[in-house]
Amino acid sequence: METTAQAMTAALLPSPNPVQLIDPTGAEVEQAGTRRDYPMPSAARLREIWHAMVLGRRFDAQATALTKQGRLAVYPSSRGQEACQVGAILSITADDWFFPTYRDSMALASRGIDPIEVLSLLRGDSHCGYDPIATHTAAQCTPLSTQLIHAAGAAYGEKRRGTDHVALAFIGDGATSEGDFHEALNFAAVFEAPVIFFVQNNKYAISVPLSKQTRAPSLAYKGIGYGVAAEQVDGNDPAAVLAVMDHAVEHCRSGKGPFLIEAHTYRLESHTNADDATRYRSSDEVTAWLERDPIARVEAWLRGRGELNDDVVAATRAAAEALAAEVRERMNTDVTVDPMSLFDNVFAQRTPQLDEARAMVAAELAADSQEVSS
Amino acid sequence: METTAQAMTAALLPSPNPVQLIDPTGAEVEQAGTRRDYPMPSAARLREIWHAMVLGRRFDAQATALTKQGRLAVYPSSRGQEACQVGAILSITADDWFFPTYRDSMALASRGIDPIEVLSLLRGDSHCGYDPIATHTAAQCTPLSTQLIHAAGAAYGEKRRGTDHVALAFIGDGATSEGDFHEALNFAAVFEAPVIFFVQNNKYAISVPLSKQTRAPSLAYKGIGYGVAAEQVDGNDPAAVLAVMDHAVEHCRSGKGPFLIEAHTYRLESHTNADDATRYRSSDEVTAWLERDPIARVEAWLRGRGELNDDVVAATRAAAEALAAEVRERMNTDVTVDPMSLFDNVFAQRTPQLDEARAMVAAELAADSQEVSS
Amino acid sequence: MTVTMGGALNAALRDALAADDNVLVFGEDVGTLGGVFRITDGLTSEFGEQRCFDTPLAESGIVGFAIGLCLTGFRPVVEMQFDAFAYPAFEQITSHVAKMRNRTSGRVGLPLVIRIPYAGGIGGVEHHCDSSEGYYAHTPGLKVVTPSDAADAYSLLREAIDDPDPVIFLEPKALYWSKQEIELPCTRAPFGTAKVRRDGDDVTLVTYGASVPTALKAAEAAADEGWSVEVIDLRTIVPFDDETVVRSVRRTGRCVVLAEAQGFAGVGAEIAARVSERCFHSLAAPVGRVSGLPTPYPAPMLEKTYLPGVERVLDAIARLQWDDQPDLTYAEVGARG
Amino acid sequence: MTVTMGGALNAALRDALAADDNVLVFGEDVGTLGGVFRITDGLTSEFGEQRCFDTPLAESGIVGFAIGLCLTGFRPVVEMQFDAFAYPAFEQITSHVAKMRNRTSGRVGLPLVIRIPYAGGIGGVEHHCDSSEGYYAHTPGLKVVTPSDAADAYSLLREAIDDPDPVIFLEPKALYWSKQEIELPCTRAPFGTAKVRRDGDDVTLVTYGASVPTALKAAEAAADEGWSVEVIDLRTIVPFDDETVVRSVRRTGRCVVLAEAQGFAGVGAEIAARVSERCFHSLAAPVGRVSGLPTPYPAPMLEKTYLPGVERVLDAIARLQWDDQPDLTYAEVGARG
Ligand SMILES: Cc1ncc(C[n+]2csc(CCOP(=O)(O)OP(=O)(O)O)c2C)c(N)n1
Ligand SMILES: Cc1ncc(C[n+]2csc(CCOP(=O)(O)OP(=O)(O)O)c2C)c(N)n1
Ligand SMILES: [Mg+2]
Ligand SMILES: [Mg+2]
Repeated sequence: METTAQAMTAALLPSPNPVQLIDPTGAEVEQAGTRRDYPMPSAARLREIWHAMVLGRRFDAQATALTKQGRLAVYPSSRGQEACQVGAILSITADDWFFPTYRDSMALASRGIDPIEVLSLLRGDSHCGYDPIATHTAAQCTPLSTQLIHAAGAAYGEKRRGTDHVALAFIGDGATSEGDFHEALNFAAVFEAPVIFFVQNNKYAISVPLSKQTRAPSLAYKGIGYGVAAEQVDGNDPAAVLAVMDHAVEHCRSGKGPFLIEAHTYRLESHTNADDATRYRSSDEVTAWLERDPIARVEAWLRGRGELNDDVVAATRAAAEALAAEVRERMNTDVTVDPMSLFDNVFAQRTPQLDEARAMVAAELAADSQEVSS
Repeated sequence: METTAQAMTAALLPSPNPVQLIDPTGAEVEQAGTRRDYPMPSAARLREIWHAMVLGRRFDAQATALTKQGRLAVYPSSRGQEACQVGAILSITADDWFFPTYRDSMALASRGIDPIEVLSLLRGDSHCGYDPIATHTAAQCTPLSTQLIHAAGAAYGEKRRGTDHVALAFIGDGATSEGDFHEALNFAAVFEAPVIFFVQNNKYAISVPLSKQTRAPSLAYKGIGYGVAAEQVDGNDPAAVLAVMDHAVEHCRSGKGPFLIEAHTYRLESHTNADDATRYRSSDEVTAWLERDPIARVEAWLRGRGELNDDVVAATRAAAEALAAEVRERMNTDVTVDPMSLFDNVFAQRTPQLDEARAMVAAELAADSQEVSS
Repeated sequence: MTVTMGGALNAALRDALAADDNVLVFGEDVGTLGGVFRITDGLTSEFGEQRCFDTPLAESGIVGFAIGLCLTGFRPVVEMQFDAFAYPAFEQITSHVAKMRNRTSGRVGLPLVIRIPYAGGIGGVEHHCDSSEGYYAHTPGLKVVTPSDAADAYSLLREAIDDPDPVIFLEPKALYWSKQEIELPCTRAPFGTAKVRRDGDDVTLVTYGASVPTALKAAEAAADEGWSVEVIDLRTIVPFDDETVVRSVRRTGRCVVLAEAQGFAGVGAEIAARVSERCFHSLAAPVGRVSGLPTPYPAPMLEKTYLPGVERVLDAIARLQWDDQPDLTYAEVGARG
Repeated sequence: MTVTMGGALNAALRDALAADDNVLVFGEDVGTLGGVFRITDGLTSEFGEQRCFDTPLAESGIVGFAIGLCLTGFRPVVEMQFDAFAYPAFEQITSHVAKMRNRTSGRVGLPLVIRIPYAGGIGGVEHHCDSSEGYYAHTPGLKVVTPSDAADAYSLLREAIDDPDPVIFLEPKALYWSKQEIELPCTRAPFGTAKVRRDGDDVTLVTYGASVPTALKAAEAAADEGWSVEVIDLRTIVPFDDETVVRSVRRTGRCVVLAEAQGFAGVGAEIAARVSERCFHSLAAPVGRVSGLPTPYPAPMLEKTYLPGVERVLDAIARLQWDDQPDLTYAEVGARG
């Protein structure tokens, strides 16, 4: 029993330091003290993630701009978290499930979902613009950490269907304090559901810093309490995110149950445009994190190895601008929503009570338009 | 950072095996591999716990008998869990807080609360028969694991008041799966509240065995995820329970924050009298646990050292019988509850709506008594 | 044959499991034990651990897990062990179960059933006797159903499992052992059809679930006093069968609403408000409401006083201005008593 | 001076913290940030981290922690960040907060306040706009309060903090920025006293919280059409001021209830049922109900259609049979439309 517990401890605990493969200067890091073997992703893959991060960041900046112009009701930016937003997504397939939060618009765009459909929630024309079943992507979730249990259920469902599809669920550092985090990890473990819980520890829950959220050595230490293997990773190192995600995906696909990843990163913007981060943190802190930029470091690594040249960089920048222009243009057309659609999707079929309410609204609208026309 | 995480890991993880000081035969156990130093309690203390366990078990048996006679609506027995029920209580003072569950009637009686007041909930005359404020003992809690958060709050309250009182909260193995367990441990850790979370892992949640509840190496491994020091203990070894509790109490009193204890024990009876444990477990399993009896082993240890003789044993048996007789007698008088008390304690003062309902019931009762008298 | 409500529910689950491989039954103690009320008795041995299984002890987890399973085409039927123990799942139920179809513009439906033993009358300790239908009925996007006999228990549960939308299925625990002579499977009635349990001409007594037997007893007793009482059992609270209720009250001209839950802002209030609204010109007297008291559910020894019983219903009927004299209960503008 | 509702709430917290060392304010982001609506702005810097502090992000934890603190004599005032984010605390609220005094036979009172920004009208994304008062009002043991202007916000919050029992304090978020000329501290009104916000003779419009400004606008517009509308603002839903409401309706003979929450089995239903019950013989027409639609709260672009606005209130007033002709809205026994 002693050996069992000790073997389990060794297998489940995260590395004492976040896994890092490329440091902020672009230099390769000597692996030491990590609990598992994390090979450096191929140069092709790093080019791919670099490209996607450049586009992702541009998309995010465009969304922020649209918010300032009043085109979006609200926007929670993930600037600075590109390695997580993009890296985690590039590590799964279209058949796998993704369970995003409100913060993860960049991840959704990276997953190939139409950016306008992604922004529907934040523009305010619908609660979710894309088709969750067709895209294997749940609606962005606001009630914190509730989506983790859905992910456990969907992952278990895939297992029951005999597929090797996994589920990837994003969650913030603050949301790990919710009871649903606990229940999700436990259900996933007990049912050996192939789900990866990916914590974007961006150090703040709105204004509340991590130090007020937990006293754990790190959030990844929560895994062992469920018998769930866990790892912590430098969430601003795209190579490390890919490597740890690859390991987690393989772990899940091969039937070893769920995996918990804590990615250390930083939210460079305010919580949303409605927030004012200067009320609770210093600009020095932000500046320090700017120096740990995920795009710059992988760019440096690629350039250092001759894997990236100015032409490619220029082409990617152009692609990013084209994407931004497309988003801008398509978001600049006014959208109208049929008020009668209010009654369509409460149930598969309207109840008499819905019919009644619908008739009332229809009559109001008819009266309004009569007034206008008369 | 590496050393910090490793030092924390060492400080927080439980021993790989449950701490045991006296084995089922009554022999002293060589300490090896425990994470902390747990000295053997004094013979006087072991005599005290032995005495209290004999009384506790008799009380429990009497309550079970009263249930069969229809005097109690329901009774969840803790037979077999005496070392936990009694040992944990003997390790705290009357000034400390205790947060029991429905299973912990024996612990309440051991705490010195009038046994009739303890049984009020299960007899059905009130939701709680004793005064929680006067006794520093919360009402027995049924919504699983909700009481842990109250314990964290009360412990933090004591800390804010500048006392060194701690809170002891009991919980079952099954209830550790609830989200409130998670939130309670986290709040306690973040606010460094002096609270001991004491899990009586009696291997079943009604019919559900521990293996369907968790995949953790042991429940005590949940502590590290909150930065909470944890230990696992042989919950049928009264000496070990006292020793680990002493450590935990000292930890809390000295301002080191909360402590988590998992006590491995076994529920010998069905979940309650309404349950039928033969539906989900074998009698062999039960028999094996009968051999790990907490009373017998400490009795053997004491006798082996000449710390207990037949006279003391006889006197204790007599005291236990006297207690049982008293409980029997006092529970055998019919109790009446004033129906008008229904309206007294909804709020400190009745609202007009309560007055209205009260008037209705008063009128009904008046009409009834008129009918009877006429 | 003689069937208890519990037996009928068990049969409904069995037939649903047999009819569709996508149906899964899970929750606390529903596997080997067959549930604390034995409603899932024998299902694990008949269909295997894959189809009917125990979960960890966490209600939010159970409901959330069911949501996830729906995404992969399953039709989960989950059990909450008692009314008050569904509250930990309240966020999952209100913010996800009720809203999923709506928030995904109709793309994700949740064909799941949440079974909840509810209401009192069995001498249970605190937290085991709540009437929680009001919380769910007030939440748009949930269907809320409660049977009052074995036949309806079978019929409504099968309907619930086949429904494309989430159903809160409330089982009156005091009626689990009530018996009925029926053949199973019995004919099914669609959601939204109330049932006239007893015909009457003088007053309509609208009720549901746990309170139906009390209503029938009260109607019987009222007959002795010369009042012919029509008893309507809603069966589904959402959707609501306005037609049956309104037709009856317009004919009888008097109405009493009976529900065990505390009255304030509950389903009883809704029924009273609806009837008052829709039958105003037919009403000879205000709609009477008979409800649980505005207090937490009491300890077992006070249960009898707490529960709205036959006497309280008869009192309410008696106050319906049969002599054309206004009832003076609320004559004062403020509270009486 | 000009005071916003948010400012008045902030002042009430400040004055309560100054008045009693046992008062503690905590929740998510209430410390350094001063809350996402800035209601706790400046409290931490004025009273220190010990008196106003951030907690981990867990609502059940926040409420449960407050319960524990009550046991040691504190008077916690906790903030839930938005209506739907109080649902994780539902079990703590219903099974403990509401029941603690009762289940301890009066020995443990919980003088705690749960502040919840509620209702819509601010273009919020889903889960930020729920009207959740019905859940709490239906739960015996909770007082449920909602202000509609700055003066009441101050008064009611001070009352709530001083109350020996738990209070669900619902803050209409659309009114946080509404302004009023008042001097603080203002005179306090005890719980259970509704306020007549506008006198009128023809019809009584009963409302509360978020809907009060709509009611007043509708009354103004109705005056143009020749209807004199009395507007009653309940202020406290529990306890309920029957006296003020009943007195008014008995005089006007007509009544409309306005509440933003979906209507079914909500507080609006309760008011309609109570008024129908207590004013039956004074009513010239059925009590009209104007509520949110029976759908989940919609995306911002549909908010305007969803919310009961002035037009919908005027329509309800217009249907009150002024010409002695019965309203035909519900003439069919079944659903219209
Ligand atoms: C259950 C619940 N409680 C509160 C909120 C309000 N809220 C929205 S985001 C947020 C902070 C979340 O922080 P974190 O989990 O770290 O994610 P991040 O925003 O940093 O990505 C809060 C408190 C919510 N959405 N859901
Ligand atoms: C929130 C909640 N869910 C379900 C229940 C029903 N229930 C009562 S006891 C119990 C099993 C508890 O098992 P465990 O925590 O191991 O404690 P034990 O009874 O073994 O002492 C269950 C499921 C409850 N009381 N509360
Ligand atoms: Mg964060
Ligand atoms: Mg147990």
